[in-house]
Amino acid sequence: MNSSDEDWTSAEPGNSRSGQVLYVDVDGFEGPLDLLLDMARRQKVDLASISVLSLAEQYLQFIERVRKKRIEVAADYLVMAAWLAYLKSRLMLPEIIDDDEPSGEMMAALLQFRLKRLEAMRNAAARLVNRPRLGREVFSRGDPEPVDITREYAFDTSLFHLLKSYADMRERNVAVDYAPEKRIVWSLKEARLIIERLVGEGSEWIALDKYLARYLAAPEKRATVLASSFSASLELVREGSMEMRQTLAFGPLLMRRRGQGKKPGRENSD
Amino acid sequence: MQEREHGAEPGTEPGNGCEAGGQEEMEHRNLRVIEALLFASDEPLCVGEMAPFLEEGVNAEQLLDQLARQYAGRGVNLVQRGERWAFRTAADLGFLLRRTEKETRSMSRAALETMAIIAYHQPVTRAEIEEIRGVASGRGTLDMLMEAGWVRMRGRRRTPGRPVTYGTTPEFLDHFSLSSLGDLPGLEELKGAGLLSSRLPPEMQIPLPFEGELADDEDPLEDDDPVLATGGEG
Amino acid sequence: MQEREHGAEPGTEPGNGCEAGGQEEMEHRNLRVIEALLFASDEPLCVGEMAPFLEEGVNAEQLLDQLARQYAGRGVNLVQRGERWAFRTAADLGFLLRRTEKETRSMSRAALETMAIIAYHQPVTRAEIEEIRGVASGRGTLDMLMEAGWVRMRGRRRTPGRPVTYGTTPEFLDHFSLSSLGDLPGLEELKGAGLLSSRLPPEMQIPLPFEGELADDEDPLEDDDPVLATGGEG
Repeated sequence: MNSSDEDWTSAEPGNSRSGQVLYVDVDGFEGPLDLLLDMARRQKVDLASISVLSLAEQYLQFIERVRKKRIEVAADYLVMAAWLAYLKSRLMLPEIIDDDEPSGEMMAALLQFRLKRLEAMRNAAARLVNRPRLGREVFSRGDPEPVDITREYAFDTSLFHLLKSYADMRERNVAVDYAPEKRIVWSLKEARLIIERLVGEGSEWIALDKYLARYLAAPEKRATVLASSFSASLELVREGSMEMRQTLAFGPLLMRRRGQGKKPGRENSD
Repeated sequence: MQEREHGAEPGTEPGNGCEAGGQEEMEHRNLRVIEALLFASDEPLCVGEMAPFLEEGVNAEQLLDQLARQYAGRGVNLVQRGERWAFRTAADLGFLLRRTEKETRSMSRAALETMAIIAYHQPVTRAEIEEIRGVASGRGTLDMLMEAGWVRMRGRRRTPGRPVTYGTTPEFLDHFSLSSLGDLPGLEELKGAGLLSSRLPPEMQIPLPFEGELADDEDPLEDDDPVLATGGEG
Repeated sequence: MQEREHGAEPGTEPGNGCEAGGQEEMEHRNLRVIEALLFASDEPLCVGEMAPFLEEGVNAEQLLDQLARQYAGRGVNLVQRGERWAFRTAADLGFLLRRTEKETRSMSRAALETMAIIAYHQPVTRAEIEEIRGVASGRGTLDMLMEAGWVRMRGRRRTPGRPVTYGTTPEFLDHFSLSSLGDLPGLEELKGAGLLSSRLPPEMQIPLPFEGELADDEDPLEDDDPVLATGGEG
């Protein structure tokens, strides 16, 4: 706080030495409230009993002088000047009843409060920095004893996981040692050959399942045999060498060699 | 030398009867553990950090008070810093130990004032700080105080614009040798004079520096609050 | 709070007469200074370094001895290291400065499989583990399981090369809440639990874990077995 006093002496609003402003540096102040507080302090009276009116006048004179000296004043100083000019007028005029605006006394009290509060905070700051401070007057352990942390790893796993991985592994490796069951797949090519052979030159409508009866006997083959032979039959129909029909939904799929001129859809018209 | 390190314990008196002796012994052990933990650390520790090393169900606060009394007149004191405790050299020996070469960079008047306002008025918004100081404060001041570790963003005021609220940190207490915010110098007088009102006018209710987690009109800062990403108010 | 930091000094008794009191006070002050200096110093101090802070003509050695006695039974002791003195955590409380932090990790598939093989097939050699897994496993997996405390080296197989045999530890049983290795489910139980499919070759078997001290073809690990020194197979 002491060092900042130097800043304030550069601006001497109520210069007592020569009664004239030598040099004005508004930048030395931390805003208009700071400037006002400084002026109030120079009156050497308690802030509570200060004459707000004379303070306002002093501030307005100061700003006036500063502006005459070609110095640009920051906007917030001018705002404060306007407010103080208004305050001054309110204080000097008789109070108007039923006015929405605050009374001059209230405004003056408000200014006093703000000045007191700012001063109080400033004093508090000074008291704070003068407290015994860590690293200056008060010390912590200079050679703290560090905590030696060893990390211990624990595994988050359950018996189920253990057994499952064991079973999976055993099974996996069994599959390597013993030849796995071959999955039977009828390729389309195979199916086509078989169907062509079975249907032969027959021109009778015969259900697909009947043709495939002996292949469908093994249950594990059923799906692949049906799927592949059906696809192959469709291909044969598309090529025009075979005819298919189904009379009701999920009914037997009938097929025959496409005869000489005999086409299923055209039987009636022929 | 070895005897000194494992020496007799002058505090315990044998022959007190088995039960009393056991309890006394347990208390003695707990005190030693607290002492050792706090002595080994240069940072204040909270009860929660010490509890795992103490016997279960022990009243750590009471032990800490006891230990603080034992160290009260010594060159090293056990002090409370908010929720935490630490051993610190006695403040009255400061003149002797004072390290001038390690003088902390002197803070600007603006920073000092801002810090005091935050300490006494917390939770306080930047607008309120500016209102008290009567001047717009640059971002730099608050940033500097946060960087020094003395000031933190606490939350957001539940008012239009949801301004960020500021408060002090545990390090602030430690640095200025305050056992709690209630120890702030002149707090009672300021409170009595109605000067701790951050909002106007004097007849308004006077809030105190608020130590709790959150004030009534304060929301916590969410982890994804943009202010946390930028390190300052957007 | 303030009282704690600048509190009364219980050690000094008033009314001892003026001179004695003065001397006692001086001694007390010197003790406090030594205490604070040693506490705040970042390295042990010798008498010469402390003397400038003490009253002239004082017997620092004697004061240090006195301080060491005062701290003898406490959680922190004043110890001499050569010509220098320092505060150190009492030796019996050293455990406070060593902390183990447990970190839980999920086990890799390799670790799980190796663990399971050791459980079911013990005593089992590393080569056998690899054979069962069908994959060469690194040393790391076994080491990790031993570090976790679930696997131990049991002995050496009485076959060419005398390979080390591995088995499970009591901690293994403990962790998986098994009262004995016999509690590990067998083939039928694994099938029943749906862990093994039913289309396994009939030759496949799951061994009954061996619980004995030593298998017929197993030699105990002698204390001087090199594997014990290196903590793993060379």
